Amino acid sequence: MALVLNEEQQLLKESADGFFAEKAPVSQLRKLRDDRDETGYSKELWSEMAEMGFAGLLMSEDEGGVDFGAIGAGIVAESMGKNLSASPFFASAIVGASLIKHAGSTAQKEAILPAIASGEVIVTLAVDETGHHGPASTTLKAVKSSDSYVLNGMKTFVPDAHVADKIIVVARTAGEKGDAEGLSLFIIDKGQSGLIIDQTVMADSRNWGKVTLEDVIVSEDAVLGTVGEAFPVLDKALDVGRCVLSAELLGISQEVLDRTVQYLQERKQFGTLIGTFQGLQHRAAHLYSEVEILRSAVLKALQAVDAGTNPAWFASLAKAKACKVAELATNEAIQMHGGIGMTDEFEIGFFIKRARAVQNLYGGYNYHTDRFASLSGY
Amino acid sequence: MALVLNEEQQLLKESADGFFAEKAPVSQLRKLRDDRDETGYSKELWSEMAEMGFAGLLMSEDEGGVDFGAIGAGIVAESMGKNLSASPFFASAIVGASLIKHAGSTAQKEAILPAIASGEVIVTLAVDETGHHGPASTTLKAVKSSDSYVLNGMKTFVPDAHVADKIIVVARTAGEKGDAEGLSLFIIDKGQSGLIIDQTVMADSRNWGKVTLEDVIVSEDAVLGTVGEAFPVLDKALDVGRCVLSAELLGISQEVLDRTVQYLQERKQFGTLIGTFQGLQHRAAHLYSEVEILRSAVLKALQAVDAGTNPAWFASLAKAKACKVAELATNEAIQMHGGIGMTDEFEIGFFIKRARAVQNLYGGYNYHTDRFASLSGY
Amino acid sequence: MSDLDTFRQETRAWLEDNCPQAMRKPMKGDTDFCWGGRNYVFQSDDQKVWLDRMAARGWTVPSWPKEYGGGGLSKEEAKILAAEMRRIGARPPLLSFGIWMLGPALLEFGTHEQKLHYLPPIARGEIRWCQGYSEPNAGSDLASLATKGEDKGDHFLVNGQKVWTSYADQADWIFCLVRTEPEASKHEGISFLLFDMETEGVSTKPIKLISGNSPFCETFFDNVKVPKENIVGERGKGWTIAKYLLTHERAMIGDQGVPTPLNVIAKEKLGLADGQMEDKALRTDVARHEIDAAAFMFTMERATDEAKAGASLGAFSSMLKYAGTEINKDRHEMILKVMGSDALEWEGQFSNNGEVARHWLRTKANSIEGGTSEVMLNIISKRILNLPS
Amino acid sequence: MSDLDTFRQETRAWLEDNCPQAMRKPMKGDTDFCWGGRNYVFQSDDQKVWLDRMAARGWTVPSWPKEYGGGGLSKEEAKILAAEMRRIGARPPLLSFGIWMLGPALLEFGTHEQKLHYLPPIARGEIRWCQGYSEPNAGSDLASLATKGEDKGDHFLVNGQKVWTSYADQADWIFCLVRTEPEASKHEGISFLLFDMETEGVSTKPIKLISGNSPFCETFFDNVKVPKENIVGERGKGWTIAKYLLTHERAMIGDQGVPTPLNVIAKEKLGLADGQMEDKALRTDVARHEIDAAAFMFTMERATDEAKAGASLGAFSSMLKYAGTEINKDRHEMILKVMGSDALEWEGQFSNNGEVARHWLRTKANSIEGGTSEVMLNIISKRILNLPS
Repeated sequence: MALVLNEEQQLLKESADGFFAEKAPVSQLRKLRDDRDETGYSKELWSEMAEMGFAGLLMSEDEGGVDFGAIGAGIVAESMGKNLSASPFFASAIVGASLIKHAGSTAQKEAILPAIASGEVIVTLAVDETGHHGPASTTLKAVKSSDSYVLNGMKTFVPDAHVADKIIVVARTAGEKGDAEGLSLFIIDKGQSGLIIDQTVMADSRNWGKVTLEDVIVSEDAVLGTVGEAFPVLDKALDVGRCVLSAELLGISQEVLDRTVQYLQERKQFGTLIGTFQGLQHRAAHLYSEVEILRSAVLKALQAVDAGTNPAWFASLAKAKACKVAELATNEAIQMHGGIGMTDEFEIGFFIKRARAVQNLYGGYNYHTDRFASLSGY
Repeated sequence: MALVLNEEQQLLKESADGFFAEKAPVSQLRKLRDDRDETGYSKELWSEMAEMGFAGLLMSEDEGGVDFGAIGAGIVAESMGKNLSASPFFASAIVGASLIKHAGSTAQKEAILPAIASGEVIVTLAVDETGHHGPASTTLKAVKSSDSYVLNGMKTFVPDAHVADKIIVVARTAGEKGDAEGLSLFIIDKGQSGLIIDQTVMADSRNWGKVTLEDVIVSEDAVLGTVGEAFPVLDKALDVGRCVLSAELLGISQEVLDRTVQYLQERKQFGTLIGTFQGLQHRAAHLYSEVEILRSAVLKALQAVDAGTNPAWFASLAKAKACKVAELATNEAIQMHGGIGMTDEFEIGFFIKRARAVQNLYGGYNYHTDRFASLSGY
Repeated sequence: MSDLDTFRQETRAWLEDNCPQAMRKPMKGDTDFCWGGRNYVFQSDDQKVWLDRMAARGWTVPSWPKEYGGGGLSKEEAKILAAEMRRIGARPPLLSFGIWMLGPALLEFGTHEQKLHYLPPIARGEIRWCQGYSEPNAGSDLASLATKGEDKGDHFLVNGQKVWTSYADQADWIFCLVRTEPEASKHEGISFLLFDMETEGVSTKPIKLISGNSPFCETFFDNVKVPKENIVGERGKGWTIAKYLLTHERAMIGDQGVPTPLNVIAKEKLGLADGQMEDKALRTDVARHEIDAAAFMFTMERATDEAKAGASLGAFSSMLKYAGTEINKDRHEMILKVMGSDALEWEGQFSNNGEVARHWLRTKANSIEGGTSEVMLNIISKRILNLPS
Repeated sequence: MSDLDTFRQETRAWLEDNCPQAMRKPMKGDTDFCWGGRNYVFQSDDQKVWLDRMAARGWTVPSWPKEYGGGGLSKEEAKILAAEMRRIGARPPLLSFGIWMLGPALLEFGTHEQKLHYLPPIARGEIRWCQGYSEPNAGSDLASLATKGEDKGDHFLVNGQKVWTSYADQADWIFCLVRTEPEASKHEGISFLLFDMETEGVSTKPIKLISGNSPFCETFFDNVKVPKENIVGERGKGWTIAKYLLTHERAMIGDQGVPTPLNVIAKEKLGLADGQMEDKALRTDVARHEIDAAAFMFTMERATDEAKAGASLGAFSSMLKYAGTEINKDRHEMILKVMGSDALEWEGQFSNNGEVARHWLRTKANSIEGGTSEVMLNIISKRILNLPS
C-alpha cells in the first residue's frame, strides 16, 4: 500500500479539518472548562459528528458505519488534536467499538455497534488501576457464583466514564497480577447497583473518571468474548486506540509547530522579528523534521491496522515516537512563545496539558519503547 | 573542603599545562603513530615526568612520591587530555600504584612504589576480558597447586601491556563468572613463561594490548592482597582510575571546545564569520555550560577520593557525566569544524578517537549510570 | 572555645526557646510562605510571633548592617545561623522581593538616607515590594522599555505599562525601570524609581497562568507622580542597577535549593523489586537526570566557593541560570513520568488540588523569566566565549 | 499473464544464468565495489564478466534511454529488476558518480550530442567521473566559488582549486563548477564544465581522513584549457544544474538503504538473557534508536510514494538529508556502545582492519558533505517554514 492518503481519505481530511475548526475549536474546550460543564462535551457537536459518520468510521455499512477504517479514524483524531475538540469519539467510536467488533457475540454486535455509530450509546473501556498503564496488572476481581459474576475493584483514568452508557471493565477471573492469562471483559450498564463513578478534573479539562465496583453483580450475558482469554483481543483493541492516540498527538504537534512558526514570523524583540534568529530557526526546523517523521510512523501504523495483520509493533513504534515528538513540540512551543505562552488567555497551555494526558493513555514513551524491544525480540 | 583548587594545586596545574603543551603536544602522538614507534611513548618524556614528580603524585614522600593525591593526579590527567600526551602515567602511576598501595604487603610496597614513582618500573592492570567492562565477569582462572598458582585465560584492552614490567592480573580463584567473591590479584613479571602479549593498534594510537596466560605458574609471593577477596580493593583502585579518566575527558572536552570556539572566531563562510551564526553560538554556549558542570563533578569526585571516604558514588557520577560531555564535545567539534575537521592533518580527529577509548575504559556512560543507580539505592 | 562556637551555642539556645513548634514543620505550599506587607494576613499567631522575634534581632536579613534593620552578622556567623535553623527545620520567617532584590540594590547603589528609610521596613516585613521591569514589548529585551517619566521639576510624571510584575496586586511599593531621558540611547536614559502602589494612577490586573494560578500582574501607570528623591543611583543609569540585580536574580533562580531527590519520589510511587526500580528505562532516566542534577549542584557549590575565594561570578551566573532552569524543567517532566496519569489530576484532595501538575507547568516559566535561556546563551556566547556578533 | 509478469520471469531466468556465483556474495568493503574507469583493475574475472553482461543489456543504468546506453526500462520494470537482483543477492555491477550525478544532470540539461557522447561510456563503466564543487573557502557556500574560467574564444582557461573531490586521483573526467562571468552576481556567472583529468594543468592530491582512508582529493587547475562545447546547459547557469544535483544527492545521502538492524548487531555481540538484552540501559537506547530509524525509513517511503503520486519533493529533500544523516551518525555511536572497546580496534584481522571504527568516523562527514546539517536547517527554515531572514 502506498504510504499516502488516497483521494477518498484526502477528502475526509479536508472535511474533518473544516468541521472541527468551525464547530469545535479550542475556545469550545475553554468554555466547557470555565462553565464547569457537567457533561464535559457538547452533545450537539457529538450529534453532528455522528451525522458526519465520524462515530461509525470503524464500522461497516451493515453495522451502521461508514467503513473508513483506522486510517479514517486517524484522520479525524488528527483534526481533533489540532482543535482540542472534546467528544466521546475516542472512548466510544474507537476503543469501545473495536472491542465489541473483535470480541462481541453476534447479538452484542447487533445491539451495540449501530448505536455507537449513531451516537446514541456511549461506550468506554476501564482498564488501568494505577497511574501507569498495564493491562496485565489488573487486580479487579470477577468471581463466578452460579450463573452470575460478582465484581469488586477500582479503575482509574477512564475516559468519559461519567457520560458512558456502558463501561467495558477488564477483570481478573483467574491468575495473579502480572499474568496476561485469566483476564475477562464485562459490559456494565450505567446505573448498575454498586457501580460508582467519580469524575476527575484533570489538567487537560477533558472527561476522566475513577470507577469503583462494589459487589457489582452481572449475568453471563455481560461477558464480552471468552472468559479468561481477554488479553489478546483487549491488546488488539488497545493497539487500535494507541494508533489513533498517536494521530491525535500528531495533530497537537503539528498545530503547536504551526502556531509557533507563525509567532516567530510576527513577534519582534530587540527591534527585529524573532523568526530571524538562527537559534530559533534551527530548533523550529528540527521540530518540523520530527513532526514529518512522526506523520509517517502514524500513517504506517494505521495502515497496519487496516491491513488486518497484527499491528502491535507498528502501534508501539508510533505511540513511542508520538510521545517523544509531542513532548518536544509542546515544550518548544511554550519556550519560543516566551511569557505569553505561560498565560491561560493564550491557547498553547491547553495543548501541552492535553498532550501529556494523551501521552500517558495506554502507555507512554517508556512503556512502548519496552514493548517495541520485546516485540522486536530483544 | 572548598570546591576550588588551593594555591599549591593551582601551581601544579600551571606547571603541568606548561609542561605538556611544550613537551608532549598532539604532534608528538602523531609522530609516534606515523613512525609506528615500538614503545608507543617517549621514554624521555616519561623520565622528565618522573623528575617533575608526576609519576609519584599518589605516593607519600616515604614511598618516593610527592603526595599530591587524586586531585593532583586529576590536574595532570586534565593537561594530558588537552595535549593527548602519551605515557604510562595512567596505567602505572595511577591504577598500578593505587592497587599496590591499598592491597600490597609492606615488602611489595617497599619494592614497587618507589620504583613506580621514579619511573623505573611500569606496572599495569589486566582486568577486562570482553569489550565491556565488568570486574565481576572475570573468568581467567588461577588454580592453586601446592605452593604455587597456575593461571590460564585472556585479558583485553590492557593499557601499556607491552611496555609494562609487571602486570597485575585479576583472576578467579573461586566462584563463577558474575560473582564479586572469589577474585584474586597476581603480580606477573614481564617475560614470565606462558605470558603472551599482543600489542593492539587501536583508534586512539595509544598503547593497548591483549594478554594471554597459558599455564603461567607463579609462587604465592605473586599474590597481591588477600586471595579470593580482591573485589573491594580492586573496585576502589578502579574508582581512583575512573576519577582520573574523568579528568582526562574533561581536558579533552575543554580543549575541543576551546579549539572550536577559536575556529568560529576565525572561519568565514557566506561572507561572514561563522561565529556570528546564532545557531552555532547557542550550541557552543550549551557545550561550555556542560564542560563547566563536568569540571565540578570531576573535582568533587577527586576530593572524595582524597577525603578517604568511599568515592564510588562520586566516581560513577563523574565518569558518567564525563562520557556524556566528551561525546557531545567531540561530535560538536567535528561538526562545527566542517570538512577540515574530517582530515587527518587537522588534530580534532585525534581527540574524538582518544575520547571514545577513555570513555570505554573501566565503564562507559551506561555502566556508570547503572552503578550510580544501584549505589543510590534504586 | 572560639567566638564562633560561642555564637553557635547561643544561637542554638535562642532558636530552641523562640522558634514556635508550628514554625518547625515543612511548608506545604505558597500559602505557608510569610510575605509580609501592609495588607498581609498572618496564617497563624505563631507565624507572626516568629517574624517579630526574628525581626527584632535583625535575623530576617542576618547579614545586613544593624543600622538598617539587619543582624550585622559576618559570613561565618550567617552560615551558622542558617545551619542551626536547618537543624530544627525552622521556616524562614519572611520571604520577599525586598529582601532578595531591592535590598541588595539599595545596599550597593542607595544613599545613606535611602537605606535608613527603606531597609528597616523590609527587614520587619512591613512593606512588601514588587519589581517593575518587563513590558509587553520588552520581555527579554529590557532596552526597549517604553514606560516614560516626564521631568516635571520636583517629580516625574510616569505613564506606561508593565507586565509580569510578581504579586503587584498584593505589593505596597514597586521598584521600577522608567525611561526618563527620551533623547538618550537605548540603554542610557533609564532610571530606577521607587514608588507607592497606592499613588494615584497605579492599577493592576492579575494574569491567569496555565498553572491556574495568578502570581503575576499587568500594572498600569496613568499620570503617576513620583518625587525626584525616589530615584536610586544616578538619573539615567538605572540599567546598571537592573543588570546588577539580574545577575543576582539569575544566580538565585539557578539555585533552587535542594529539592526532594527524584529517586525518592520514584521509590515512594513505584517501589523496588530486588532492590531496583522495576521499570528499567525509567530507572535509567532517573539516574541520568540525577547525575546531571547533582553535577549542577556541585557547580553551584563551586561558584560559591570561587566567589568566596575572591573570583567574580560575572557572566558565569548566566550559565548557572540557564543550566539550573533547564534541569529543573527536566526534573518536573521526570516527575510526570514517575507518577503517570496521577500527576495530571487538577482538582481534588487526592492530588492536593493538582499541585504536581501545576508545579510542573510553573517550571516552564523558569527558562523565560529573569532572562530567557536564549538570552543566557547569547550572553555566554558573547561575554564568555567572545564569539563575534 | 501480464507483461510485467513475463518481464519478471525472463529477468529472473536471465539473472540466474548470467550472474556469477561470486557476484552474489555480500560486498565486504569499499574494495569490492566496481567503480569502472580507464585505469580500473578488476578484482576478479567474475566482476568483469558481470559488468560486461549487465552493460550489454543497458542494466547498469536500467531506466536510462536505450540510445544512451541504458536499459530503457519503465519504472515498474526497473523495480522488478531491482527486486530480482535483491532476491539472489546480486551485487550492483557498477557504482559511479557518472551514474548517480552526471547522468541525471546530462539527461535533464545536456544536448542530444552530449548525451550520445558521454552517457554510453558511463553505462559501460569505461569512464569514471568525479565532481568538482567545493573549494577551500566555499564549503557549504557554493556561491563563493573562486575557480575561474577565462574566455579565450574557443576555450576557457581554467585556474583555481577544488577540494573534497571524491576519488579525483582515480577519475578520468571531472564535472566542475567554474566562474566564467566575473561581472555577474554571486550565483550567476557560474558554468558547469566537463573536462578530462589528463588535460595538462590538472593535478590532484589525496586528503587523508580521520578514518585513515583517502576517498577525497584536493584538485588543482593551472591554466587548464577546456573547449567551449564542454559546457552543460547555458553559460553562467551552472548554479541551476548544481542545485538540481544537490537535491538529488541529498535525497540519496538521506537514503542509505536498509542496513543491518542495530538490534541484530547487539544480539550477536551481547546475546540475550531470558529473551531480553541484559544491559537494560543499552536495550532501551537500542530500541529508542530503532524507533527513530524505522520512522525515518517510513518517511523515505512516504516521500517516494508522494513523489510517485505527483508531489514535488522540493525542500523536503533537505529534511530527509538532515534527518537521515543525523540518524546514521547516531547509529554508529550506538554500534560503538554495543561493541565496547572491540569497536575501537584499528588494525588486525580480528577487526577486519578496524572497519567498525573507520566506518563510525566516516559517518561524521554525512552531515557535512552535500550541504551541512546547518545549511539543511536553514533551507527548511526559509523555504518550508517561511521564517524571515
